[in-house]
Amino acid sequence: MTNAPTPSLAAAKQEPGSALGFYGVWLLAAIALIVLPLIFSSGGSLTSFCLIGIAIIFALSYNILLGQTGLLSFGHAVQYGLGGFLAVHVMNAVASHNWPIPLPVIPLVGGIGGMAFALLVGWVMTKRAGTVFAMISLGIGELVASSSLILRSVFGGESGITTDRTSLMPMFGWTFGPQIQVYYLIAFWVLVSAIAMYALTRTPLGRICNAVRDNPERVEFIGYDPHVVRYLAYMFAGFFAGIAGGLTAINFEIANSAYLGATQSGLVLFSAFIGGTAYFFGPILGAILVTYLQLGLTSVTSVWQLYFGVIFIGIVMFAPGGIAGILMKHRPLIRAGTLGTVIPSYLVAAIPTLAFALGIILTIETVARFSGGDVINLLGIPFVATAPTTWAAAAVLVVGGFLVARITWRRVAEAWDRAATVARDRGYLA
Amino acid sequence: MTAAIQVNAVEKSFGNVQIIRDLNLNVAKGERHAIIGPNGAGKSTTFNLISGHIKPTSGEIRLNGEVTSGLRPFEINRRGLSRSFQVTNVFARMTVWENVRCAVLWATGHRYAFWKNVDNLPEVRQRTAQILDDIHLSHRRDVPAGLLTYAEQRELEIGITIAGGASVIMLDEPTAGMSHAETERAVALIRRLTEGRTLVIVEHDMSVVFGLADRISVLVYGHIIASGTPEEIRGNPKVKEAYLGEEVD
Amino acid sequence: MAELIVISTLNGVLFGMLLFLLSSGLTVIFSMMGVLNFAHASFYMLGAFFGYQLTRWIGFWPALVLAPLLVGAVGMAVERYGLRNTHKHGHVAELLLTFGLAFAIEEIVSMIWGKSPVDYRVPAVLDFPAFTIFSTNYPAYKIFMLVVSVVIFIALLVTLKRTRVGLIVQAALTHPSMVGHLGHNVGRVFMLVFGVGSALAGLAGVIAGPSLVTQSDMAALLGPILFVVIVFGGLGSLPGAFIASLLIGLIQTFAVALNGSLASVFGPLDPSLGPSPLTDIWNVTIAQIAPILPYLLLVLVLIFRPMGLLGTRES
Amino acid sequence: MRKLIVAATAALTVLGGAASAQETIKIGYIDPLSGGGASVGEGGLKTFQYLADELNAKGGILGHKVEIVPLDNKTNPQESLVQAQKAVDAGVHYITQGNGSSVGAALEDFVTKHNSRNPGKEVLYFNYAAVDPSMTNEKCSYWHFRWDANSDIKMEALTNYMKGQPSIKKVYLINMDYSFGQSVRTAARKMLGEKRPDIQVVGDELHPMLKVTDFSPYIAKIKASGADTVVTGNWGQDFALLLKAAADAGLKVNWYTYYAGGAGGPTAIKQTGLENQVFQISEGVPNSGNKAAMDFEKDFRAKTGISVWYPRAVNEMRMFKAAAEKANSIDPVKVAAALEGMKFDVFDGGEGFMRKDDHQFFQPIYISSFGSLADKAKEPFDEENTGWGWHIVSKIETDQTMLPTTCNMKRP
Repeated sequence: MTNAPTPSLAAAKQEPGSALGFYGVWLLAAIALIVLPLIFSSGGSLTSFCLIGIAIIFALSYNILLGQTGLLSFGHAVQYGLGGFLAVHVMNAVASHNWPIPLPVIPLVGGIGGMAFALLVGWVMTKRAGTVFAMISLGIGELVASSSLILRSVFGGESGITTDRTSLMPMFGWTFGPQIQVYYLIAFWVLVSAIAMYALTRTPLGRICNAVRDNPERVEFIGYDPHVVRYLAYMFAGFFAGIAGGLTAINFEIANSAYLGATQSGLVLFSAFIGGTAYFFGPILGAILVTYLQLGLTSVTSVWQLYFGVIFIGIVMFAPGGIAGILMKHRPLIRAGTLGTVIPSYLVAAIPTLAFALGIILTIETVARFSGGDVINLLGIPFVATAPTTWAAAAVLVVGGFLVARITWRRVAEAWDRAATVARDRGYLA
Repeated sequence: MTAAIQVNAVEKSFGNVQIIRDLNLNVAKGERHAIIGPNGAGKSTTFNLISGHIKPTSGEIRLNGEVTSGLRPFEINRRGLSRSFQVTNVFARMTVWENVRCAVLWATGHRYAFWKNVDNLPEVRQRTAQILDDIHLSHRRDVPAGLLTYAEQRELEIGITIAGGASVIMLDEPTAGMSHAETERAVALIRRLTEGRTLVIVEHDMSVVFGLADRISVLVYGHIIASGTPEEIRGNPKVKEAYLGEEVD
Repeated sequence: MAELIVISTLNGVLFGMLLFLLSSGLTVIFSMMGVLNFAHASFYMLGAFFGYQLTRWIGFWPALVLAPLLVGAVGMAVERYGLRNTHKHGHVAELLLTFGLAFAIEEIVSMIWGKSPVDYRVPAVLDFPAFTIFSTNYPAYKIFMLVVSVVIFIALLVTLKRTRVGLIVQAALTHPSMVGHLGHNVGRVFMLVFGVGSALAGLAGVIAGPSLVTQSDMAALLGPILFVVIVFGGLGSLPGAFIASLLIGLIQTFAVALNGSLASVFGPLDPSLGPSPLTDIWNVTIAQIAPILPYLLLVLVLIFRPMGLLGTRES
Repeated sequence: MRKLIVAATAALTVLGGAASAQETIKIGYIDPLSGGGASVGEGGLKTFQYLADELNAKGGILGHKVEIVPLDNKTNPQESLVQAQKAVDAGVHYITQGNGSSVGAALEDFVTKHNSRNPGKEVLYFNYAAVDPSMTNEKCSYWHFRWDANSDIKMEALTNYMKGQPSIKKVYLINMDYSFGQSVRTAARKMLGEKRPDIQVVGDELHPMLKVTDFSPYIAKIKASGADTVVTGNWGQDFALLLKAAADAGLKVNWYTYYAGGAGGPTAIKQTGLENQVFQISEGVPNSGNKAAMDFEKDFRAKTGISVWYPRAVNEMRMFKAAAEKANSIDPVKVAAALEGMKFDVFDGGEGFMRKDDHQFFQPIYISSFGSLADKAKEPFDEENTGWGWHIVSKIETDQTMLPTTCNMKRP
């Protein structure tokens, strides 16, 4: 009993493949970022990629709070916006003094701006977690956003402050006028920030953040002050949010008070949560999806925000782990090789679910366009909002889809249980 | 030699209700000290006072001679005291391995470091692995703590408590709710892991108490009515009258 | 000046009472269920729009009764089919559910009633000046609003003191852990409390709609102020919510009535200094910063007295 | 349906890549189509689509069809830039926008930078309603043309009218606390001081924008000040609620406004019964007496269900056509050159011109008041079914609206 055998020491060693896998993933990401604009070379896709890249950094920075440390913030845009403002001011100063500072350094300035604000207010804000933190973050958010309209000399009122990214000294012959150069600048920072934020989760601080999230009380009894942990996490989140803000400033060459507002704070919460806060890559998926929806949905429907709300509610109620949570649920099944037994039931369930979703869409669009008289074009079929046939179709799809979907999802659950049992037997599930 | 724990004339009230009255307790270094008493006597409150979870209304608490009353729990922990909880209190979403590792980090001097890769700290790794071995949870290292069985969670609780290498260990009913066999295993574990350290334990199971403790203090209505070796306590008429007579046959 | 003070006090108390109609429900819901309901102001908005629609169909007085009931029903449905299912995922998930709901309700309302203010008028019976003070008219409808708020306030007090549910609610306010001991009725009590809280918000909407503006952004405008009120007063404290409501109502109204700025007190800054944050702060009037005062208060209170004015617990 | 197809094709082209040959002239309409400003943005969109149809019915511009591409900016400058970029990526060379000076400033900056970085792919920004004076002064751009009179010009015209009204003795200024409101108050103080030094400014209020739900405290202050006239740039709900509170408190003053005619405004005036006490300054009035304009108004109302709120948009589109024909090209660079200094007969009659120095359009400006319409034959148009309508009180000729500019135009 006294001398335990040593197999656990062997188990404590790093799995040999993991380091390779680790670098491999980032290498692949780097290659993808380089190649992406060569495949989708139109100006439109380039614009989208830039926005998505910034959104990824922003959402990941938010997840340092929500996912890693368990802090629900309703004012994360404050750091993002202040980072953007600082970046713009520094860019203007650099340009007017002809300082030898190239543009790619500027996001770092944004990061410092975001971090500086976090440093200033963070100690008081992070005294408490939970609802109190959420409320303070909301209050600080509103306070800063409103104050920005009063402090015109710094924030430039509603029009904001403009800058010219090409007025800084060129680097390697790049002036950063063309969007493609900005894209590579953003891509570089996305990669660096993502690696840095991932690395942060693998540090002692990162691990203790998780502990604070799970059980702040117990953390106090293993030597840590949860307040300090939250404060540090808040500063790091502020830093990376500031980088995102700085990149936005470079991309749009403007910073205005809308950067700081509740809409931005809400969007980043949506992104992180829809993507899934429990996994590092969750917010990345969320940022891509939300930005894409934001760009795409707005040209298709005027009530795009309602779809956001509905998707968000759906995720909260039925998949609180977000997209990443859904995906990762399947990992043990894949490893155990039992995923195949679930897929047929998925396919069966997909049909009524899709019908249900289409019914919801049709209902929403019918109401939205009832007075306008626009025709709804759903899967190429035109529906007239004022026609009873449309209402009937919507009702049939919603009610029928719901009833059938309920049955089919029960079958999915059964199939899932069988597959999970097998997976458990094979040792892939706890 | 200074005592490991010294509690001098501590009082604690919640509103108008006084829970702890004139509490005096001395635990010598290296001693295994059990606190017993009927339900509601204030045993957990005493633990909470000593570990800094709550602050005394008046009086003074010393750890290894240094005044600790008024300090925050993490400050007391850093001075060498670690405690467990009666209700399992682990990091539910983190794996067993991570639970123990988190408890090792401060003591190994890594603190709030954000420039070190936690997987590349050999000392932390070895110590964590050693503790997992000690608490027989090596085979469960990658399981989230929330999914462990009850007995396993109790063992993990002890593992987290001792992981930091504190010189004073306080265990709050470590065997509560365990089967007989599990209890035996846990007692052996505690005995081995607290070798050379000071142990303060609250326990209801008298066989555990009398088998493990060097000294015993009896707490009744927030006041220690007797303190001594197991034999002394057995023979103490006050204890018999107040408590033992009903509880231990 | 005297006229300004009287009018502002009346307006401030009125706004404060409206805030209390909303914050009382929010406080009770939070105390019992641990959920900070982000959609509470949305129920207020629903009340205003239901009131508007029903007034057009069946007249103001039936709408005054019916619309809050409808809103209460919506609230109960939200509790039964939404929150109850989300409970197992924790309070953050519940909070986020109401957050998403607030978002969706705003969109649905603007989809149905449009984004411009709707023409929700004061009923003709009450459309006259109640009294004239120093040649300024005070509308009768505002007096009516004040009366309704006070009546509801008293009814609420009586309900809390005299009825069984009231006693349960009171117990829950002081000892949140007690709620767990309600037994098998807990679900029904929650649903009821949520329904009543929503209905109160709805009632506030019905009576405030004609006087203030009935528009799809009214929830978003009021929502954050509500949180300020209940956090400021102390989470879980009804008297605290009452005092905070009145205080914030009065502060908001009086800040508008005051003209002071640092420049008016200490004289203008030397113009040679040029624009800087200092000149911005120097020249801003109290009226201009009126809308941010509540948030300033919130932040200060949370720093110096995290439990709020009369609160007993921190979160 | 049209809108949907247009939107869908816009979305497709954004994803699909460069636009095809310039068969149609696409005009990117960047204004709020969702969120708080949507009702205003939808009105503008209807106007431009109507005008595009009108042009297309007459053979388009130099044979090219005109197409309006609606782009939703949610009144957010940053989102506007995304949409502008999207439009440019889809091959749009003309963008038009009006709501929000902050958006306008951002777009002006955007076109300037874009055009200097992408020679040969120039984009012109036609501004139909953003009235911040700085856009044609210190921030002016060669690629920006403004058809609306900026707020200083309007104030110049308004004070030129007010100086002839001896009954005005005490003026109260109340404005929304943002750049437009601030330029209104600054200009009002300055110009009133110069033209009528005897007028006392008894109050100068800035209130939070679109956040006040009850204006009665402000009304109490106005009342206490003893003002006989209120000058306000308020619009939307901030105007309607202001009037509502004034009527509740029994405040009897004259109102000089910029945007009383905006959505909800006429209803509010009618409700409060302030007949002929609310004045508006604008570059056009439905009951202008100009036959062509009134025929247009009639047809426009029949087809869109709204009144012509943007005569300047009519000027913009028609002048665009004239400039393209003058240049005999739809190349933005050539159109811009043709527009500079161009004279044009405006919608309600009279001559206006696009000043070369700052690309600000100057035109006759009208002061009108809102009240019941005595002669339905001469003044057939009411507003928002109130039975009341605007009638002209005074016409300020183009030369009475001229203000110097500080613009230092950088020409390519």
